[in-house]
Amino acid sequence: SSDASDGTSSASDGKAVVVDAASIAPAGIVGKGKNGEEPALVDKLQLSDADKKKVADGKFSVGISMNTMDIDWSRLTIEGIQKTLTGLGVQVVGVTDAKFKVQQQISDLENLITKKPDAIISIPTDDVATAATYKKVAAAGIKLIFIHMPASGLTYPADYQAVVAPDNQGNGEIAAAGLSKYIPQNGAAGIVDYGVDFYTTNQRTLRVTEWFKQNRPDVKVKTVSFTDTNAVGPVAANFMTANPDVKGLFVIWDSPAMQSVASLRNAGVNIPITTIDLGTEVAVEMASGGYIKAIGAQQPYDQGVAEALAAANALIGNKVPAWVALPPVAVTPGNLLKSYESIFHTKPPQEVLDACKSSGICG
Amino acid sequence: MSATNTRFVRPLWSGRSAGNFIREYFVYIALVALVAFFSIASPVFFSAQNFANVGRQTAIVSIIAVGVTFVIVNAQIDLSVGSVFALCGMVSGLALQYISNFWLLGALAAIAVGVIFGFINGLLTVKLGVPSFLVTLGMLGVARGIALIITDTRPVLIANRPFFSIFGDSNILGIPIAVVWTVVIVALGVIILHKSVFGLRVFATGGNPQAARFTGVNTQRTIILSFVITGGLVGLSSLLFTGIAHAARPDVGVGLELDVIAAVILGGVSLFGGRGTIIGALAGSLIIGMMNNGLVLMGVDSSVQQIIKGLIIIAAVSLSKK
Amino acid sequence: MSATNTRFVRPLWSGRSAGNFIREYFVYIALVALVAFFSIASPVFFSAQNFANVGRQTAIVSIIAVGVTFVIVNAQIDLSVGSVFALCGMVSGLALQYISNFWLLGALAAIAVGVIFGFINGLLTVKLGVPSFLVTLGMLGVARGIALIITDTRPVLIANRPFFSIFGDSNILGIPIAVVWTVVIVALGVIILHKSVFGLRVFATGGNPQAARFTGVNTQRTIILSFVITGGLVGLSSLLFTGIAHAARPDVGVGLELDVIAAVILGGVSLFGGRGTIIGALAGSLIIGMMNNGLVLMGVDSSVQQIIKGLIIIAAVSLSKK
Amino acid sequence: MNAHAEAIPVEHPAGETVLVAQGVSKAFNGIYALKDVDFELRAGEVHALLGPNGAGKSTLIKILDGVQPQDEGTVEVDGRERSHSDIATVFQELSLVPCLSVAQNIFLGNEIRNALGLVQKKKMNSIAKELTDSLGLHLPPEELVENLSVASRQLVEIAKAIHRDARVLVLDEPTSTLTKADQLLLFKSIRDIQKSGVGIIYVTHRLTEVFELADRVTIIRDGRKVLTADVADMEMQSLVREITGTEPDEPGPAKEDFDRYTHPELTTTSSSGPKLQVSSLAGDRFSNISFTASAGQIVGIAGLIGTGRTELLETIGGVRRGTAGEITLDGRFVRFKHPWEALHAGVALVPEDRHRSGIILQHSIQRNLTLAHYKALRKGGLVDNKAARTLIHGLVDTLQVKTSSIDSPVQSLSGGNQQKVVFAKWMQPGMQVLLLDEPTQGVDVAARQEIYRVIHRFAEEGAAIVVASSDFVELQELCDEIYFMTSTSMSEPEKVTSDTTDQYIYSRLNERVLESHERDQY
Ligand SMILES: Nc1ncnc2c1ncn2[C@@H]1O[C@H](COP(=O)(O)OP(=O)(O)OP(=O)(O)O)[C@@H](O)[C@H]1O
Ligand SMILES: Nc1ncnc2c1ncn2[C@@H]1O[C@H](COP(=O)(O)OP(=O)(O)OP(=O)(O)O)[C@@H](O)[C@H]1O
Ligand SMILES: [Mg+2]
Ligand SMILES: [Mg+2]
Repeated sequence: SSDASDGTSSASDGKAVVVDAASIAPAGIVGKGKNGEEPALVDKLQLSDADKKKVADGKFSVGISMNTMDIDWSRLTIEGIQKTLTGLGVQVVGVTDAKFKVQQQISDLENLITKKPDAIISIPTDDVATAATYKKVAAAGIKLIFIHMPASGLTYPADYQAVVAPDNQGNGEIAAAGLSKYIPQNGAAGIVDYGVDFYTTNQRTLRVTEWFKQNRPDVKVKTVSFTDTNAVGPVAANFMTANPDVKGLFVIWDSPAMQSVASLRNAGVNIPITTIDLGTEVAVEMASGGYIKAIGAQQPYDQGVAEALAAANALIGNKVPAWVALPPVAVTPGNLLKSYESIFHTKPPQEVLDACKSSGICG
Repeated sequence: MSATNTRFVRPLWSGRSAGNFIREYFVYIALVALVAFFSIASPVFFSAQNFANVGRQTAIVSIIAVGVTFVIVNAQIDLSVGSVFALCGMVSGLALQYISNFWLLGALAAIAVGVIFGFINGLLTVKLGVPSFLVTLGMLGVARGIALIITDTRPVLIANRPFFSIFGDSNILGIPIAVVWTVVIVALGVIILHKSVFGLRVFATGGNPQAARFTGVNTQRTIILSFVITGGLVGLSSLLFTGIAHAARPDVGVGLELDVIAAVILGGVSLFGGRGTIIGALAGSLIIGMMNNGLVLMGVDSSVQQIIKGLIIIAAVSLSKK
Repeated sequence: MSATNTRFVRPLWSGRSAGNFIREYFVYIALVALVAFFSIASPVFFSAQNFANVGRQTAIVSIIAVGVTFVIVNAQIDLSVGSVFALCGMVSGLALQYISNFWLLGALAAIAVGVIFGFINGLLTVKLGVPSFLVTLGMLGVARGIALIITDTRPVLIANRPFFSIFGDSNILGIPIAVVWTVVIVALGVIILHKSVFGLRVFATGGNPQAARFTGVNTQRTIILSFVITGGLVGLSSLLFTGIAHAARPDVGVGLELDVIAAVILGGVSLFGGRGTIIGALAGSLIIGMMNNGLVLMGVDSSVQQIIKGLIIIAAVSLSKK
Repeated sequence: MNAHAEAIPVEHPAGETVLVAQGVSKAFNGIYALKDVDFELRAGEVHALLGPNGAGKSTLIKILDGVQPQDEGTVEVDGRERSHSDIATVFQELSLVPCLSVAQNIFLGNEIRNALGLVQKKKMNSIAKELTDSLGLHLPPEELVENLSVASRQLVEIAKAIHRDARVLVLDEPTSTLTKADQLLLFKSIRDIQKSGVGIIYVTHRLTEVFELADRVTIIRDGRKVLTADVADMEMQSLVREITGTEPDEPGPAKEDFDRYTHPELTTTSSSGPKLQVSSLAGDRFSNISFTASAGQIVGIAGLIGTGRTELLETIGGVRRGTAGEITLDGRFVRFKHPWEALHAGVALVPEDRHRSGIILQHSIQRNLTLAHYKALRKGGLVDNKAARTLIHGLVDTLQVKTSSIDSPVQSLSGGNQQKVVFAKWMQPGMQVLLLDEPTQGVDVAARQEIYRVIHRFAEEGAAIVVASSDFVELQELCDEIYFMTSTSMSEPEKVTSDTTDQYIYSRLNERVLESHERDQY
């Protein structure tokens, strides 16, 4: 789905390459569900007017258990869920933040169960170690909607009623294809990976390496990983010192990507970077013609809407598909403003607009 | 190693000792006040089920806090508990998976790893005469690194019913098994620290190591043993985690050391050694666990929770000074 | 005159003061050994560009370490630096965005926030007579919570060239500006802690607070001022962060306190107060930064890195004995 | 600062009142330490403040100095409220900063600084050197205080107070670990200061010093003033009577409890040879030391500051390693590597530095004593709390430790009472050898007699006792034999008789020091 030779011609100078979003976006959903499910699309979740009335009459309540609340992604997801549920007359009784700690999430879920909501929407901090606790949710007769992935060993639809997820592999493909345009023939690309086994990030890296193998076998892919999510900048900068042949980086998500940008800029290394997830910072960086060249973006707000709808369906006994996937959005400077608006459901902030204006590269 | 012996005199008139008594007292008052407040603020708080939750959620911190109380009363510190916690779980899971799926093996493996790391921590601290802050900081990295490497960061699944019953999700007379373990360990801790000759030596070693030696205390052995106790309890509590998670993960327990130390200090144990109680440490752990639970039940936003928790900690200890 | 020499004593067992001297010495040896080792192990290590990287990467920890050295020599501790770091950055960014995009305003805002939090830390510690461990643990939560709430967890973007030049990415005579700031702050720290009357009183307060008070030293003021210095330096270093990130984020600096304390202790500063040097703390910070840099250059796996770093810390301090 | 300067103009005529305290009261936890005490100090006088342990002397001093607030009463200097700079005090519990140098300690709070606020190190060092030299303390001013012996620290403390150059100089038991030699130098300095019109308050339990130095004396007992009088009007007998509140020969309280505790278990090994024999021992700071102590014998070791008596005892007790020589216990060679090994063999050391090595200040009396007496108190691995309380009440009564409860932290006790607790740790059965380093420092006359009685009792039971004391009067009173020690030699033992006065011991020591210097020269 991408033309490698197209990118190699002028690859060594980042500015000369203009990546067209369409040329790196996969056609449709690339990945499968964690248990091999085929993707279903969001339309499957629409509620009829009769359904909506049933939902409103049910006076339902929903709890939400997140792995983190510190990033744009979680904020948007919650916004999508909350707006939709409120519109349907469902009450949100609590949003918990596990701060990426399994133990904390186990406690959070137990505490949510105590509040006896009718459904819980949750992203597992870890799909394995929280599984037993999710079983307790199911055992308590609470409907369970997963974000991103189901916990291991739970069965659909007995234990959980739906998974709403982005196409992680598709996002990985966008990042790989975008990066590929900047890597010269027989050059090297770098991956700044998360050094801990985690389903979502694994899916992304998996697809990036596979994509290069399939489409750019000439490129040598080198990897460096980090375990401290707060100290990625130095890792990236040091990696570049050790590997000056690397001509572009894929960084596993947006916050480490921006940490890398800061350190690299400071070290005087100018190199194209692609990543996954559209946050405001990467948006500004991209808009100003900076390091970030292409982004495989999730649609967290729409995901939130879909999760709310899935919950509503489950609450009134409608069957929901096992794996609802949202297609990835390929974001490049050319479609940045449009993408931002569609993903965030608000106008891009002034900083992004200003950056676009002065760089003149936004579409 | 501590330098307390070079500090000839502690402030006299700050009423340290009297204040300390009142401080311990206030931790319990703070605990009761929190229970009262949350009971009013949230209708579901004051229930057997929710107290069982709090008990389960605080078990790991409470049990490790018992060990760390020994260490801190000794005027030492242990920063490695979180990493060793992860490693104990991993080794235990692997033992069950690859050697024999017999629950006792898993239990012994976890405790053995904890004890070994505790022993190394203690030995390096006393033999090299190096501050335990650095020794255990080093071991923090070592244990975490090993935990991550042995399975290349993958979790280890455990499928062993008796194991889950003994450490995880069963109840005894309606009391969660984790709470039963907590009570047993706290009781043992109280007896050993506050009633035994060894406990007396722990206080002496932390209170004034040189005077303790002059009085015939083998301070090195005391310190090593305290680290070993902590290690063993870290191993035990890793079982309580794998018992409910049904899996071991190499990245769990990050920052656990700070939770434990915070609980212990909040419970009135002095970082400078020589004073503190096991029950105080338990109260500290319960206060922190209660806050986590109650604020979630009240539906408080997670950022606001952090502010409130911070203020409660400051308030709880500041009340302790008249 | 002959009497003079016979009147010294070697302290019992530990060889405390002599050992301490050697310990400081060994931190520098460890530093040199690391440089030598990495220079051999990685062809790109020994270069001006890479040293500039190391300098930049350690600047934040080094600068805060200067302040924390004051605090720890005072026998206090500051756990809030990581959170206050985030809050300083946020307030500075917001000031630039909403009040006036004049670099000095942003700088003053960050430093003011740091100073205010330092002052609160110090004041609560001395006035409530509460362990600073708990006060600053509480403030850790408060500052982080506020940082997250003020923009509802959103980052604040900064667009201000002079600001970036002064705190971020410019060079002076080829030396990165962050390194220049580090050198200035370390030099000031050395003068204030080791040459000034105030510094002497910091040591006295940490070494024997009662004696210091009996002699008319205002130990409370000394402690408060040390926290204020730390706060100000946290503010400054938050500028060095926003200066290169071109944005302030509310979730940065998590765990920064432990990095800083580790550097300071590694540098031979005693957690029990009364001893330590600014230069030692700097060396400690450089050792940690050097390890982070060198191991990545060597292409060591991140899990293995943790093990090696742990072992190096233990080795570095254990060599210090004998 | 002026102690060593010669021609100081007399600023205040002697006899004029400098300090007046009126109606001073102070209570701790509801118990009076001082009750309605009046005190008055004149310029140029040395005013001895006396009283039994726990009488309230140190408390009064802290109130006069202002470091501790009084509950009631007023303190005035020169007719106005006293300020911090009026009074310079040497507190009983040494208050130096261990991690700072001698000079830094002397100048703490009073540093010489330049215009930039930076410390003038060189200047401070040279002034500090002059000062310490004048007190006979020949130390490099850059030496860290933590490396000093108790006696040296005491001198540094005195130098620090003298340097303050205040209207009033207060010395709370400055000589408790000083030998005659240092005491004489100190007295010379005090007289110099006295001449400049400074009023001096002097606390001591060595009553002979009162007659050598003081002009007037005030005695307090149980927190109340008993009397103020001219020293010329007093004599030793009446002084002792006023301090103790009893006739000197009156028997103390019954000691049955304690005697029953030690008596049955004391195993007198019936060896013919000496119990403890030390031959050609060398260690930190001393070498070539030989002496013996037989069962039932109390042996004194006299030496000047810095001769290494403390190190000698610590080496025998397993605290330090010897470098050469032999030690035998009941004829068997021993080399203890740790104090617990020594204690196991029945060799106990009462250390000189009570705050560093003797007790755990923040712990209660009970906890401190239980730690030492655990053998008699343990049941299984646990401590029998009831037995512990009974035993400890017995010990506290025997030594007349003044405290409201055995649960009080030791730091709330007066200095002398703390010392009694240190001694009480080793009042236990099974002791073969007691190594006593300044065992009665700061202890009042009555309790001192009690400690002597206990020591004799141990001797009677067959223990060998070695006493190192800088109080030569004590050596005479307590010991059967005395050895004279320099850092490189030990004399033959001399029997103690009525001729072995402190003056005699002092001159014998000076002779030996000279001898050894001469030996060194040739
Ligand atoms: N010159 C000195 N200055 C300071 N301290 C010393 C000196 N010499 C020895 N010390 C230390 O003082 C303590 C007492 O030993 P010292 O050699 O003074 O024997 P001593 O005869 O017992 O003297 P003291 O009367 O001071 O106890 C020991 O801890 C010893 O290490
Ligand atoms: N901080 C304190 N807390 C409680 N009690 C105290 C405190 N300080 C002193 N006391 C008590 O006050 C009384 C007087 O003590 P003080 O130290 O003044 O006696 P002293 O006359 O100096 O005795 P000594 O001769 O033993 O030094 C004692 O009973 C002591 O226990
Ligand atoms: Mg006294
Ligand atoms: Mg001595």
